[in-house]
Amino acid sequence: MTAEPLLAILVGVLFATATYLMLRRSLVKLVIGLILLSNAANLLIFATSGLTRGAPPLIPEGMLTPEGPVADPLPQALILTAIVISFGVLAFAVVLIHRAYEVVGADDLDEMKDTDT
Amino acid sequence: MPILDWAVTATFVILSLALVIIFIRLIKGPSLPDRVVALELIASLTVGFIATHAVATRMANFLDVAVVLALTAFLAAVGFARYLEKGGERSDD
Amino acid sequence: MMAGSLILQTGTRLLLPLLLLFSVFLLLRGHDEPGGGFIAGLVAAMAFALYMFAFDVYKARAILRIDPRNMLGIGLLLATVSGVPALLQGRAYLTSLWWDVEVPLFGELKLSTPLVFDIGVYLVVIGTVLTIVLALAEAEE
Amino acid sequence: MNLLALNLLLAVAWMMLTGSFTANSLLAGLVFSYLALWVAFNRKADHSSFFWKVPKVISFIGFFIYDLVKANLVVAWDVLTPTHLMKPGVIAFPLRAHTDAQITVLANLISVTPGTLSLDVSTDRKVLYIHAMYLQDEDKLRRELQDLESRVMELID
Amino acid sequence: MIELLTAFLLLLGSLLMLLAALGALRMPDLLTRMHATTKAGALGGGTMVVAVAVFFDDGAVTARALAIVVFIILTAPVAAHLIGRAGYFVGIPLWEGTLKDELKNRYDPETHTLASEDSEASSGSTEKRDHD
Amino acid sequence: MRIEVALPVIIPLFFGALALAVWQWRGVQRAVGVLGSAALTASGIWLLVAVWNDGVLAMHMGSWQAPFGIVLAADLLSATMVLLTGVMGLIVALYSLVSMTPDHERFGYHPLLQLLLAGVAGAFLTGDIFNLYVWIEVLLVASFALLILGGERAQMEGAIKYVTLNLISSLILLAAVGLTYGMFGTLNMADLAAKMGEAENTGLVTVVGVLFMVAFAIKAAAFPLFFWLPASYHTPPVAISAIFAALLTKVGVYALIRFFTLMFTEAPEVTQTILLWGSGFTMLVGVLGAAAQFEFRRILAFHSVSQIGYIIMGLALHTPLALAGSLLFIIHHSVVKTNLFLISGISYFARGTHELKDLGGLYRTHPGLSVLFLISALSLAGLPPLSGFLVKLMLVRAGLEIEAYWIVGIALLTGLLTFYSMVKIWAEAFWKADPRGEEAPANGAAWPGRGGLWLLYGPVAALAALAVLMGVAAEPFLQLSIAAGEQMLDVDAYVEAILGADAR
Amino acid sequence: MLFAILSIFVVAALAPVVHRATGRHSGWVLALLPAALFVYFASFVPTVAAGETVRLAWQWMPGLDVQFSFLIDGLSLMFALLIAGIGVFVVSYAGRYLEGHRDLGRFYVLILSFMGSMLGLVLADNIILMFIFWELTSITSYLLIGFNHEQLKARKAALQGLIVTVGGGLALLAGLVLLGVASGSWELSEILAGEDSLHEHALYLPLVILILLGTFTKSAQFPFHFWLPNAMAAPTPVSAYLHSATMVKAGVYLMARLNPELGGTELWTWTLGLFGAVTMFTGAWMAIQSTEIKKLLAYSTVMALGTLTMLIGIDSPYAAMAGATFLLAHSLYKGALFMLAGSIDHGTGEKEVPNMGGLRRAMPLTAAFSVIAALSLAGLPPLFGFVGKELMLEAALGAPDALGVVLPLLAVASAILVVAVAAIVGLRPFFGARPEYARTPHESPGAMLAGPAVLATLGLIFGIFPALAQPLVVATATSIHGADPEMQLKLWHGINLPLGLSLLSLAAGLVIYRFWDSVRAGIGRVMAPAFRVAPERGYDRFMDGLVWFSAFQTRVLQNGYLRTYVMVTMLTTVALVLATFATLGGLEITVSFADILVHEWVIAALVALAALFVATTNSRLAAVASLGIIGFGVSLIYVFFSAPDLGITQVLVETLTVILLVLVLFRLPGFLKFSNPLTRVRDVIASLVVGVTMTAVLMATLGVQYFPAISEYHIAESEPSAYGRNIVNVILVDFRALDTLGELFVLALAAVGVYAMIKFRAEDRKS
Ligand code: NA
Ligand code: NA
Repeated sequence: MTAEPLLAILVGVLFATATYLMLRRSLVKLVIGLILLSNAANLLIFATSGLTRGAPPLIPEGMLTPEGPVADPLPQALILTAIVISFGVLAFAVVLIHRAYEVVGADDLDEMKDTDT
Repeated sequence: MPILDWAVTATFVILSLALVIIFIRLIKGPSLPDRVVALELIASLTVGFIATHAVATRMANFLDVAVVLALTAFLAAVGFARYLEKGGERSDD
Repeated sequence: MMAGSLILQTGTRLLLPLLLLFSVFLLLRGHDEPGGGFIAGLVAAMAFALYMFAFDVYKARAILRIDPRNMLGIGLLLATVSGVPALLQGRAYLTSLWWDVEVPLFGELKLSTPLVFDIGVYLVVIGTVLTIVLALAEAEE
Repeated sequence: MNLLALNLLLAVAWMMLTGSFTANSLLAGLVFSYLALWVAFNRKADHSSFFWKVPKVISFIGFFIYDLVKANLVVAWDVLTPTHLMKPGVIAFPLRAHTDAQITVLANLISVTPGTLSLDVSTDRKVLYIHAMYLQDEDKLRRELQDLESRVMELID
Repeated sequence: MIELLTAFLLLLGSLLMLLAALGALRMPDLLTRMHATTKAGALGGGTMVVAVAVFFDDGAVTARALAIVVFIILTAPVAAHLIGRAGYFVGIPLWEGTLKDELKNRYDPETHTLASEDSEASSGSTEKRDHD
Repeated sequence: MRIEVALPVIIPLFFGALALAVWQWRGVQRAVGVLGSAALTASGIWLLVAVWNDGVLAMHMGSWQAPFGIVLAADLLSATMVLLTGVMGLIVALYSLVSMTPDHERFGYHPLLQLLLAGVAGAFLTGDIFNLYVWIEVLLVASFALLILGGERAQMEGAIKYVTLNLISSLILLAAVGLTYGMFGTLNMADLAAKMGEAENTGLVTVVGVLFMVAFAIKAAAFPLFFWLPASYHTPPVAISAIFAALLTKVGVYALIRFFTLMFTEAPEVTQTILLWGSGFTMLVGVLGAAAQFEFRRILAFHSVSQIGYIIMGLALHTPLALAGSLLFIIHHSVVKTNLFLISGISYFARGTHELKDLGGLYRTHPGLSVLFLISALSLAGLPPLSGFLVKLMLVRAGLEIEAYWIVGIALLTGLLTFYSMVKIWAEAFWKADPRGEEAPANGAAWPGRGGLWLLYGPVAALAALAVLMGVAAEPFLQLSIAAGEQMLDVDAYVEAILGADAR
Repeated sequence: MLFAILSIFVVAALAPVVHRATGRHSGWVLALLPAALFVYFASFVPTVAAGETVRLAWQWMPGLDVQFSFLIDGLSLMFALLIAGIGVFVVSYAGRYLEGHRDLGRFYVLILSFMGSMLGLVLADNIILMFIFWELTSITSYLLIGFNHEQLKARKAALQGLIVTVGGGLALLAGLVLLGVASGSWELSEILAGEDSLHEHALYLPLVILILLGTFTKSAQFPFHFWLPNAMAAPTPVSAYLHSATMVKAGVYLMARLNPELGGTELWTWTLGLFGAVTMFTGAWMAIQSTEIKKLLAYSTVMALGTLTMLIGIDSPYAAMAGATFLLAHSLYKGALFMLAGSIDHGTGEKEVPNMGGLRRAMPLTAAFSVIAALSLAGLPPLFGFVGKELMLEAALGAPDALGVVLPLLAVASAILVVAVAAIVGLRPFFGARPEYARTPHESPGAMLAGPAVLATLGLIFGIFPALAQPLVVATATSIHGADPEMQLKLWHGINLPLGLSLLSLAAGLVIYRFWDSVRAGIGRVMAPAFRVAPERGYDRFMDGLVWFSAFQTRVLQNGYLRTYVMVTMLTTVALVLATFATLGGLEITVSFADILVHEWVIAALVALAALFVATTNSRLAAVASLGIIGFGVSLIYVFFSAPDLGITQVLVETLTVILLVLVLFRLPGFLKFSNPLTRVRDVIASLVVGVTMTAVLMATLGVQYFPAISEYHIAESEPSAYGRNIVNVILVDFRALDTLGELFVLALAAVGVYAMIKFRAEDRKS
């Protein structure tokens, strides 16, 4: 075990701050909360599958396998995919709050409850 | 190599210290451009961290991250500058 | 229309080809070293975004020549279709096929469906980022 | 110098990036940088071509690094000492340089020379506005800047 | 020997960074802070990357290190110019010790054109404007 | 290698990509919309037949042996869901030809629909938990884009809630995937199913299962995580609401079924208890929510929540009959709820409103529509011999067979309240005299011409016929669903089919 | 048989066409169908009378044990004949009564569908099949009651009927499924023939209660009786049909049908006996208070339904005979009376009995048939109603235990009231002074009189010659009782207690009739709260409460505040996680902070601080800039732990996100302080709980790895099989290319969505 417990705490902090931000009334805070949340999820995956220092999953030129043990490449691939997906979704969300602000005229989620009830 | 390892550790500490200091500037602001300046320096510090880490681990591959960082951190500054020019909220506090 | 920055514009004229080149570099070596279609695509897209910041949306569109939305679709088609040759050979979708091709300029090249796939990724990423950024910038003006 | 030279330059950059200094790598670099230039230079996008001299660029990089070191020592002193020695101010520096490239390179160089920072170029390109940290002797500063400008104009025509 | 040089360059670079950070914290206004970060930051980063190049002593690594240096040199002044211009444009106050400001009132608030001399058209750029 | 397993994913992806590549050509887009879904339907039929004949089928993507690559796998559950996806897509694509404005089409309606279908089909077919996340994101972002298409204020407001809550769900899902990989070192569902029993810390494993449950329950709009649905479903153009109602929550439910029949089965006393309580509250809260509404589509939206409760109930009861009931309920609900949304669209064309108080007289002016509505509405309410009765009977019987009395009671009470809501729409929109007066024109300005009417009524009639067919000619559906239910509980066979088959 | 029932639905579907083709004769033409069916069913009489039953079955849904199986015995045949027979007259009557009505075609569809459903119900052997038809009668009757749907009253009455009967129906479904589960068979014939009694079965109590809920609601037993009189909003032929002969008797039918299996227990006897008797008395009591002729008849129907229920509950040979007889008699006279009431309405435009009088000259035939039918209702000899009443009183007297006292008392009381009712509907309109009517009174056409004529006359014929009805009645009673009651139908039973009670009721009834107006105004209202107001108010309260509660709960849950939704979502997640740990254990955390380097601490701390700053700053742009720091910090973490690709990607994406935010934000205003300190404290606590939980879960999984990771394969095969040295990239474009493919589409979709969001409305504004 290297720094996984540290990351575990960091993940908790990110989850907490993200939650707090999403409980605000501001659209901007909402979207920032979502961004933090996605970072938290990625770090969680990173931490849970184990951390390795200084051994990226790369194979030196001319070799068939890495020289020694390397960091688990699979979570990295998953996180990469997740980062990209989150980017797409968050880009959408960012523009959405922009447009919502335009049509509603306020950066206030409490002005946006007409579609319920 | 003890000297190098010592230097690497010291470098990490110095960089960390620098990071903490510039973070204070980022929080204090007071204006957005001040924060952008801080962010720029943090990008540079990140390059420094990566370089140090590459030496510490003897893995040169990490330098690639620094290449990208050097190029793109600039973009954020351009974005902020444009934001300010277009008349966004500026005093911000 | 606001006056742009001469310094930025001139800098951008140099940075744009540099960044594009860098992005191709990242794309092609991504299979062996850090990089790949996504990273490369982001760098390329940022290059054009920088151009847009330095000049304006219309010049950025002009220099792109192809509408980023089309680029999106083409990239998607490329990535989707890259898995089809294997199907035609009776193998599973997205099974990679490799050809060693001797090209006069480049020497021995490893051509493969994963490369085609990664080029698809590259185009999609450029298309996505630019579609969003250009549209946002246009809405601003 | 023309685009072909730029093409060559970029091909070298490619080789540096790939870390492979072979003929094949050079050819590949040429092809890709050609494509990159094709994308970057487009009549519709209203470009003027610009010229560049490779050796001078290289010597300039050395000059730049030298200035950078010098600049840092001065600033370091001011940062580390409790009181500020500086007498900052913004001055308008009339330009003799007239091409985009000249002005830009000059502005950037000014930004890395000690105590000065380019803020902006007037829209008519006649004046460069500079923030200077030490305006104790403004005339000396202006002379140094003019000297720098001459070197840039000599380098880039 | 190489290790020693590497260690020296790393420490130097990081100290420059620290200097830049201190400068950014201690300097009194935006522009003076930028003097610190632009120069010390860029030089520090460059130095540390050079340290890496020295340490690995490998063509590919050196090429990459040089690429980083080149990118820093290309982008740092441009970024500084943009931030300075923007900060100036939106009226960030200068330090009270500032001697003169020849840029004042030269920006046109609507078109963002910058005049080369004082004119009647350009005024009030440093005042806050309401954009909504 | 069975190509039919992958085709339902490849086809809509290809058509969607194609349509995006030539987005300027509206004609191509329209053709893609119909041809793509028709091809998907055809491939769905092919797949279902193949699975019926040959059992669980798999395609190892990239020819990488499971569990190292991604497997697309089809059992009867998956195959049925895929076919449902195709049929619903086709129906809505046809309906859209008339109901969508050229502007919607220019801004990507057809490729968005295709890619929504692709995401849904992918989610149904994948045998890999991370890949499931990816497909869910595909369908989700497609639904985001569809939801805001048109840019009305209500759409934006609804979309913010929809996007936020679904994003939270996705991130919880992602976290759960990561934790699962951390513990088991694998992402393959069959592999997980085989390994799950060997974990010593059942509590920890179940906690991860519960995270999955929450993530999927949000997607499924189960209590108390359904908020996004009533906030948004009624805001976009009706064809979009219709396809949402048909497919979106189904993916969440499908995933719940998949995960809690195949993988997280070690602590049923926890998972099934949560599901059972959740299903009861979901049924009641949803149906009561509907009772409070006086807008055509909002009633339908709330009912979607309630109906999800029934489906989860089947999962919680966990017998072959109950699972079969869940599966048929999914089909039934897709058919009927989609149809009700489509009908609300026609009534909107006729009257220009969705508010019950402003509607009226449709029985007089649109008797055909009225009959189609009655069939769908009463089927939703569970009136025999329509599809809704069949599935209700299955669940009630399954519940009573294992003495789960109170949940059956809630299910029946919910049925009554569903009757109430459906009859409310009927009485207000159809029976009541037109509040605009006798002389008011029967149809609004947007009413399409004769040719267009076929495209509006054809799909609606087809779905109504399906609702009747499912009830009247129920035996094939029953056999299919019961076989699927038994297959779901036969974990070993599934594992064998996926891990046993060899690839590269 | 299947064909017979299906044919009705087919004809029903074609009815509008037939109606258009045959014009004003459509009633007669369509009545041919029930007539043919009547003949068809009549052909079974000899077989059934001989004590045999007929069972026919076709496969339907073997998977759920549902099949098209039909059982013809005395009970089902009796009902089938009544349904088809009365159906003939109802259809033909309707053809004239609704002549020229624009919805007559639709009416035929509904009434014929209803007829088919009702026939299916009584003939079905499979209990699920029976339930299917049961529900169909509910919905068709809903549509019939609401036939005049543009009137609010009709819609309300229809809804009331539907809610009550469907609600009961759902209970019935549960009861029937329990019956199937308990008995192991889904065929009535098998359940009835089964050796084992269900009395001792654990499910006996719930299934009886559930089934009775279904039958009581359907058959308008107290306290569910209120819907039936309201259902008189339907056109008269419907009332005549649904509420005399058929639908309301479905519940009675089912109780009768299941009596041999479920009856004979105290539960059964007491429940049916008491509820039946109370309903009987309630119906009669309410009838006497009504003034609208259809209401009077409707309440008297309630009374009859109560009577039948009571008789089934008593479960003696007498009771079975009484039930069968009363069933037949009631159908005949009540069908006739409803149609005659319709005639009066048709001929005069008057519905209120107090406003009627002296019609015997203007409407002689109507008057004649009314009197005959009313005499049967009153239970006077020599009408068939008398036969039924005698048996009924006899059976009540024979009830076991205390019921033997209570039931006769209520029966006599009801009989008294019914005599009055009979006089009110049969005499009052035709005799005495003739007031002014809305229309000039005129006799009804033949089609409207044929039905009453036949039905009333049959009541007379069966009364004089009970032997004619004997075979069918006995067969029916056999089915009800489960054994042959071995009894003869007789008009004259000799002088006995029932006769005495009959005479008493006649006399007392006539007295009440004489003082009807004051009775109505006076003591009539005394018990109204209990009988009419309370149950109906209960229904209203229930419906109002439903609407109120649903609105309330929806306001609370779906309140429109996204932050509530987020809070509920997050806390639900946490609660379920913690509950799972609490139930199963497994929260074992063993972590060590020893092997963490200084700069790792610093970076992590800075990211955390930046996050906290983001959460608390009032400057949006400062928040965005801090996001940049978080991005760089996270990227460094990836780099520190051997993920260069992630580092690069994170940097790029973070930069791009910042750029997007900056592009988008400048139009938005700065943060406002919305929430009060208390809210913030609450939110901080909630957020902490979420964060701590996630940390705990993550820490618990650290170091837990049950199996080697599959990525060992990827590491080993990346270069040899996939020809790539960057394993992460090889995973992305080869091992797991499908993920990446999906990811690409996510990106593209986001772009399309953003493009549409920005441009779509923009274009709108242009045009
Ligand atoms: Na300088
Ligand atoms: Na682990």
